[in-house]
Amino acid sequence: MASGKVTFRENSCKGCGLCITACPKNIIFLNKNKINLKGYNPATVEKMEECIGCGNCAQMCPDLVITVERL
Amino acid sequence: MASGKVTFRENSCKGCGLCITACPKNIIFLNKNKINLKGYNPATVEKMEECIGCGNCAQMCPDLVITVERL
Amino acid sequence: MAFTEEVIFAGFGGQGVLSMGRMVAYAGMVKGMNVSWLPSYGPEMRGGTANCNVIVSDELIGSPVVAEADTLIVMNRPSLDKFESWVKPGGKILVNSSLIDRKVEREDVEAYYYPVNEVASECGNAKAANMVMLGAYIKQKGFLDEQDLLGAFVKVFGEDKKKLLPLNEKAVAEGIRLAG
Amino acid sequence: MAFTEEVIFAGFGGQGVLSMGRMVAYAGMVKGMNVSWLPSYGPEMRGGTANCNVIVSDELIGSPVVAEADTLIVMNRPSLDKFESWVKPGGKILVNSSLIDRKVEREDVEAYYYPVNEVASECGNAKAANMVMLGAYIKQKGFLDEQDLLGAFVKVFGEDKKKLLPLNEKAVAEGIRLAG
Amino acid sequence: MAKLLMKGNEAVGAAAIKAGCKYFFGYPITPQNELPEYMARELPKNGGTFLQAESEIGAINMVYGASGAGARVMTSSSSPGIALKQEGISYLCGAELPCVIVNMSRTSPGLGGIQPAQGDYFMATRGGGNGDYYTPVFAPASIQETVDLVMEAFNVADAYRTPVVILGDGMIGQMMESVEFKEPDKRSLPQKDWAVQPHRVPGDKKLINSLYIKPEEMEPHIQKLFRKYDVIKEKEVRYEKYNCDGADIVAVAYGTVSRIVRNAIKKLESEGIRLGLIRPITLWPFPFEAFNEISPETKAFLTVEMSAGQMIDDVKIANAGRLPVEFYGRLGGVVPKPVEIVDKVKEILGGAK
Amino acid sequence: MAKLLMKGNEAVGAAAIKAGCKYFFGYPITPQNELPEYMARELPKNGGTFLQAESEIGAINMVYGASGAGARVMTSSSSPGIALKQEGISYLCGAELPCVIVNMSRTSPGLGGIQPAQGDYFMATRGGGNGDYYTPVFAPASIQETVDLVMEAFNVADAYRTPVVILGDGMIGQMMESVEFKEPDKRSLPQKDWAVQPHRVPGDKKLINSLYIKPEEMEPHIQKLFRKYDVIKEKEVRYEKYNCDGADIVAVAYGTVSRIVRNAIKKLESEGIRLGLIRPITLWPFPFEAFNEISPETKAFLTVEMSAGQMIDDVKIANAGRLPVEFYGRLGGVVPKPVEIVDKVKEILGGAK
Amino acid sequence: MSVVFERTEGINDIPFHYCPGCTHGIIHRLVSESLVELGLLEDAVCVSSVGCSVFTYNYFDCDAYQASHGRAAAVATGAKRVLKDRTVFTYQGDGDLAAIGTAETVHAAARGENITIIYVNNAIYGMTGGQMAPTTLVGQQATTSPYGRSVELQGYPIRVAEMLATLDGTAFIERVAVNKPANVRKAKKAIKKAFEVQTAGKGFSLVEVLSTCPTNWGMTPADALGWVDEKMVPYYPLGNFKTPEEK
Amino acid sequence: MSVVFERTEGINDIPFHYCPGCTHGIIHRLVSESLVELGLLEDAVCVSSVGCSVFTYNYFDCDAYQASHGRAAAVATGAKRVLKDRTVFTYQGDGDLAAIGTAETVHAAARGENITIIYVNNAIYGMTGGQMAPTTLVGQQATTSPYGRSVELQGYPIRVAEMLATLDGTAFIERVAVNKPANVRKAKKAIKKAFEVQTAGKGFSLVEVLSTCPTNWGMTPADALGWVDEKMVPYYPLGNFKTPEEK
Ligand SMILES: Cc1ncc(C[n+]2csc(CCOP(=O)(O)OP(=O)(O)O)c2C)c(N)n1
Ligand SMILES: Cc1ncc(C[n+]2csc(CCOP(=O)(O)OP(=O)(O)O)c2C)c(N)n1
Ligand code: SF4
Ligand code: SF4
Ligand code: SF4
Ligand code: SF4
Ligand code: SF4
Ligand code: SF4
Ligand SMILES: [Mg+2]
Ligand SMILES: [Mg+2]
Repeated sequence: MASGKVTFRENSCKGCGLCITACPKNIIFLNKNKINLKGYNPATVEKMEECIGCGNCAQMCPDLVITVERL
Repeated sequence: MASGKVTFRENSCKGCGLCITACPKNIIFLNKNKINLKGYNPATVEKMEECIGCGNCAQMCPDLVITVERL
Repeated sequence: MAFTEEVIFAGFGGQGVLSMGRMVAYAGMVKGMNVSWLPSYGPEMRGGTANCNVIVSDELIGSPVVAEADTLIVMNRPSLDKFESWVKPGGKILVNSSLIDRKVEREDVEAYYYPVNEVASECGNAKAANMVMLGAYIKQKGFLDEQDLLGAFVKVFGEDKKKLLPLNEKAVAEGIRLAG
Repeated sequence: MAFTEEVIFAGFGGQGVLSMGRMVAYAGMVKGMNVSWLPSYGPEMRGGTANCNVIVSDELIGSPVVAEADTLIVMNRPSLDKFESWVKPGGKILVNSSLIDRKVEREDVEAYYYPVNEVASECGNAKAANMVMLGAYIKQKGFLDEQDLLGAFVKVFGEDKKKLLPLNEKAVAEGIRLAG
Repeated sequence: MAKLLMKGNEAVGAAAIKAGCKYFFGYPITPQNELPEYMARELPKNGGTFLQAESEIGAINMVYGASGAGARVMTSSSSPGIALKQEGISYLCGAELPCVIVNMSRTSPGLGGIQPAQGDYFMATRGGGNGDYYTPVFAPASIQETVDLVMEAFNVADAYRTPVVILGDGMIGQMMESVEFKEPDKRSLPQKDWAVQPHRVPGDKKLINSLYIKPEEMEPHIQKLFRKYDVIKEKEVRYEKYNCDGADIVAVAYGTVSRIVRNAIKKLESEGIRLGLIRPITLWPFPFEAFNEISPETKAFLTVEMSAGQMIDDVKIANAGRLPVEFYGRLGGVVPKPVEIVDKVKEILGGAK
Repeated sequence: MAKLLMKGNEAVGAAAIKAGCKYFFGYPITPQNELPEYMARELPKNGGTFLQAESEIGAINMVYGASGAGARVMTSSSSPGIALKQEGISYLCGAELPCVIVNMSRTSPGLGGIQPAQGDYFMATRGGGNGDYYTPVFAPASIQETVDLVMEAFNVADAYRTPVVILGDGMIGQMMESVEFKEPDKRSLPQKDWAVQPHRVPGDKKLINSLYIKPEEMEPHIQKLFRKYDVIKEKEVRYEKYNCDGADIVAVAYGTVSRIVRNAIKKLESEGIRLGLIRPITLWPFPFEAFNEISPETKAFLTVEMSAGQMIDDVKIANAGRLPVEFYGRLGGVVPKPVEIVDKVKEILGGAK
Repeated sequence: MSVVFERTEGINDIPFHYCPGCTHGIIHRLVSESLVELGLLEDAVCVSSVGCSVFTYNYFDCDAYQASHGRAAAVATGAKRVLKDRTVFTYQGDGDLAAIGTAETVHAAARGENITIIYVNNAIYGMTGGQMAPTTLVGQQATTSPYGRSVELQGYPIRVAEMLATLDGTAFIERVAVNKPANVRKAKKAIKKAFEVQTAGKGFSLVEVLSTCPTNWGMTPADALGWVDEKMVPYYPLGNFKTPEEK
Repeated sequence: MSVVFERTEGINDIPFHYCPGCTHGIIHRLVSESLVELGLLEDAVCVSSVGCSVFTYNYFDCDAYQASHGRAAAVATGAKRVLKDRTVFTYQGDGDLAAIGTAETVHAAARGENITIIYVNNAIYGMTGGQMAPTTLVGQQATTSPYGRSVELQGYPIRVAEMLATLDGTAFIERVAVNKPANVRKAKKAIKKAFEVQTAGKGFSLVEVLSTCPTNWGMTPADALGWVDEKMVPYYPLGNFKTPEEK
């Protein structure tokens, strides 16, 4: 299965979680240990190896935070 | 066949001729020899005996000029 | 000395009183005079009466509203009733006696009675009653002649009405004769 | 002699700065003083910063706008940056040191630093940071006591929030301790 | 009744309901939203109806319908929304329908901004709509006064069969102060026998109308309106004069700005300068009489507005050339600071000396 | 070019087209219908577009769109329809969009009647809409002047990026007089580089906007507008002074009424009374300077309007208390007769002696 | 000897100001006869609009409002909300209702206001002298469409009945004509039904009546009747578009 | 290594002012991506309306107008009549378009104005703080329908797409949603199609986008997405209501 890579422009994230609802692999979460310049817990992915690069997260992000690549 | 009688409030007539278009017996005409107070040639019926009292003329008169009776 | 003619034309909607005024105004303009034409307007005109104020003058025209008319031209009875009092003492009232059964009541004005509808019918154009009246008017006042008027006719009614010119020429002539 | 206290409360939208102001205003009113509360408003508040001006006075209140504050209470960094200069010489600035990393730059004012977020979390209610700060504030200024404030709490948040009273009582007490 | 801490917009609603307002037709706009929202919550509990219209134009015409049926009715908006109501207000005046119209105004022209301003003075006092008419305009300076004037507005509206405008600004709408609700004064009001009744009155056809196609009928109609306006000018003028005798300068300001002037007065006192204040409470009719006696010490009038200068026209008319009429204004939602007024006063005196 | 006998409404259209007006958005209303009807016939022949909008509000907002694209555009209506345009006009002023707005006004308030009146003076000169703005207002007294002013209006509009109002009345719209079309004067006008262009100018984003949410941005914006208004006040004032030196009384009247005053002047001459006339041609900016020198013989100003008294506010401001300011007005579409003015003048002099 | 037809007493005995042959008069008669027969005239409230029919308030023998151009539905809303027991109806032309009054009409319909609208569609602005209306047919000449309404420039006429029928708030909507006796009789049925719907509290009812404007169409009154069949009915089909299901 | 998704250059690189999770942002992205992919962005003209999206003129990298509340369609009409070669579109909320803007919208549609309207239906007045909109669902609470929208008092929500589809002037009308990736992709297709219809000169195109307002609905952004499926879609069915027949 194709694997992918997502990168977040962390400081534009508003922690809304829409990307989370869209991820088929459930690998996105809000990083509670971090507050970005806007004052939000930004979205992040840890198990990047599980990302299939489907782009759903980016489709749902209202703030154009996410870039998706496929390896 | 039922016979009818129409009477015109002559001075309210505007000589528009709508009643004429509606009469199945074609007995209504505008009296060119007469000018009513409004300055129009009023509608009249001569061959009243031919009137069947259908009321079509009254249905079409915009100025409530006509009364129809059936004998 | 300064010439100013203030006229009121009044009658039924269909009698062409507005165009009578326009022809006089136009002819006056062509003669190099200042002119104004002011119509009555509004829904109450619907089927009702119409009138216009015309001023022809070799001076600058003040108000376009004719408050005291030199001449009143009435084509129907209601118009005479309404405007008789608007004429200045010594002014003229031209009455369409075909449709107006009464006489002018005022004694301080000159009244003239012309059966313009009959006359128009006689010269074969019942619609030209207003032209007959205009003929009488220019004859009465003298500041416009037949040619001035007929020149205006085409301008007011447009080129396509040109064919009607002869008929109206006749009507105007009849009017002039009436007032002669 | 005439008492007047002019305060600015400022912070993030979510930090409850508007209700801090309302509680002080309400408590002041109950104590028989004249009060006014004026919030910032508008779409730019969306997710952004909020602030309000509160005046408590035993005289008639002129402008409800606080141009020179006796006290400034800032719950986040942008608010300190924006309002530091609005305090009158000799005035007080109460800083939420949990979220504000810098110190007050002016030397002509008294600055106090309270880590109200931590303290609130410690007493088991992270949301009550504003109550902790209010505790510190009343201790600092002395014209209101704990009871005035808690009385206002119910009025401002409504009966159904009464159950939260004990928690907030604790928070206020902690704040008073901080400033003690 | 106990004191309450209330937001201006909600206080307006509470006062209206207390005054017997049963219908409210509105449309959302900042900074007056808490008023329709309050009415939506409270009117139903008081046997009334709140209806959000499709637009400000819809709302003002619903007011026309409800007022014509004899109801006490209110609408509210802010500057651009009030501009849209101008034709409707002209109709209400023409048909002599009572109602109360609230404008919590914001800075304009155009969409402008949403912060407080006084740029709608002309629209309110000169009739921004078509033709010859005026509406009484009340300009409160505190929430308590807002409450009192709103109640009074319904009485004035009914007494004279006229729309009454409450002209506030974003600050009046948004701020909270303590208020007490006194019983609305019961001035004896005429029966609304001109209105369409719950059932037809036999042989008495009611007509709510502003159309008089014949000039000879329209002229007397307008004359009737202006006889009414003369009575209003005589009986309903309201203003406050403060600190004027012996004043070096007399400021003229209304609404929230007048409160800022009060701060300036205090500050100037300490510097031995006496600033007076004329505060029009009714912007129309304008309190010209307040300008009659001016102390010999007074060197100028200073009009202070959150506008580019609108009320100053009335001040000039009132002053009739006697003294210099100076102006200080802030724009765009900027609220003047007391010190700015202090400085302006000193500048004038400096100039005058 | 030869003289033509033209109706006022059509003359406006012809003048606009001659001035390069390419777009007209209107909505029917008496007594201005011949103008949109003329444009519907003639604009297409001149490479322009006539579009009848769904309403006056639709029309004024289409004007906003077309003007923002750099076109010369016109709209017209009569009193109630103009009231509906007030928000739109406020937007046009806020966004600094040039256009020409014609008001052939009729009697109001409300639906009122359709006969001539001057009751929209306030709406036109004070900005009936929301906020701080003005629009130049031209008030022609003859068809020839209408034609000349309409052409000039487009220049003024473009020169200052402002809407310009042509304030006529039913008489100006309906009457015919002889007119000559001179070449529109070519004042050098700035490029409309602020407008949205036929194609995007790379790297230069155009924005047509009146929204400045931050007070610190809105204030300078309004200040900019008022600096512009100051220039207009300095450069664009137009008026006519007639028979004023040595006048016993000076009448102030605009538009058609000024012509009636001329008749009165004639009549009074013959009776040895000298009546002067100040005729504002621009109602805003108002010609205050025309009131500077007044002959010692002059005993009063007499404002004559087909309204309940609106321009009189400006006359009072101009007069600044020097002389009595008298008023004579007719209402409801009634046009005053010269004798009425004559009598009023005598009454005043009688009173003054 | 029986009277088949006589003047309804629901209309005051003053002459209509309408042009000769204008079918506004027929529609007035039908409205008033319907109200009389339903016993509703006494408590009816007429909201007149701005158009040739502006003076209806003089003709119907009931209380009345004169509303600003296009806003009759909003005025009726305000009136009906207060006068819950009265039969409130508006009488509006196509310029008034379908142009400037679009928003007020659509929203009164969407709200299901319990009022009745008599909508007189004559495909023209009559009172102002024959300008193009939103209902003017493609190709039809009007003073503001002197070259005929063109699809490119002015688009298509609006079918109000069909448009409003899409709104859940509407209870009864029908389009009728008054250009011949049979249609006149149908028209009356529809108008009666509309009022009944209001009395039953079922909500918004509207009857669109195809009417003539001989004056501005530039035809004889008789020809105008024919034009309704030839030109209008094909684009504005007659019929019912909404009826409350009977229970 | 291929980029599957990256930020469109059609949107200026400044942060949106929208609340967290507000789907206005997604719609902005779709509009700009569509214009870029069609090569139309350069010559596009955006008419922003008055609502939360009032500042769109800052976000789209193209010329723009800010229009008065509800009148965007009229402004776009005036603009497009002059700027015949440019792609003119409005971006309007449901309060702006379906309430105060009803007349301007209906008539631009009836005229078949060659413009595109992006109609964002979030069943609420967002910017002013959550008042009832004409599109607010029956039973839905809003600050001006605190007891829930009631049929008796406020009637039924308006389905704009269905209503406008009855007008002959409309060329393309579709309703979409942006509450899940699949819908977002469909939404983009519709928006692209709408712009293509304008470029082809086929006339009026409108895309109604069901959007969320977590702030005023009082839900988390994620719950709001679900609410669109549960509550909105059943009343506002997704799908195409009008397409120009291909030749
Ligand atoms: C605000 C406003 N705009 C325009 C007018 C002018 N006006 C009077 S009647 C009318 C339209 C009449 O047409 P319609 O509604 O179709 O009625 P009809 O005369 O055809 O029966 C218009 C535009 C007005 N009175 N008020
Ligand atoms: C004439 C006028 N009336 C009212 C307003 C206030 N107003 C601003 S935005 C808005 C409605 C916004 O709702 P919507 O169009 O649904 O957009 P959203 O914020 O929901 O995206 C209103 C009523 C205004 N600016 N102008
Ligand atoms: S690209 Fe697909 S799999 Fe990868 S994070 Fe985004 S949604 Fe999850
Ligand atoms: S959707 Fe975008 S803004 Fe929201 S949490 Fe995910 S990355 Fe952040
Ligand atoms: S009743 Fe019938 S038959 Fe008799 S005149 Fe009338 S239409 Fe003709
Ligand atoms: S229809 Fe009526 S008005 Fe017309 S001609 Fe016949 S009787 Fe006369
Ligand atoms: S103008 Fe047309 S609609 Fe009006 S009355 Fe005459 S015929 Fe009837
Ligand atoms: S208020 Fe609603 S619509 Fe507006 S930005 Fe916030 S979430 Fe979006
Ligand atoms: Mg019509
Ligand atoms: Mg919305």
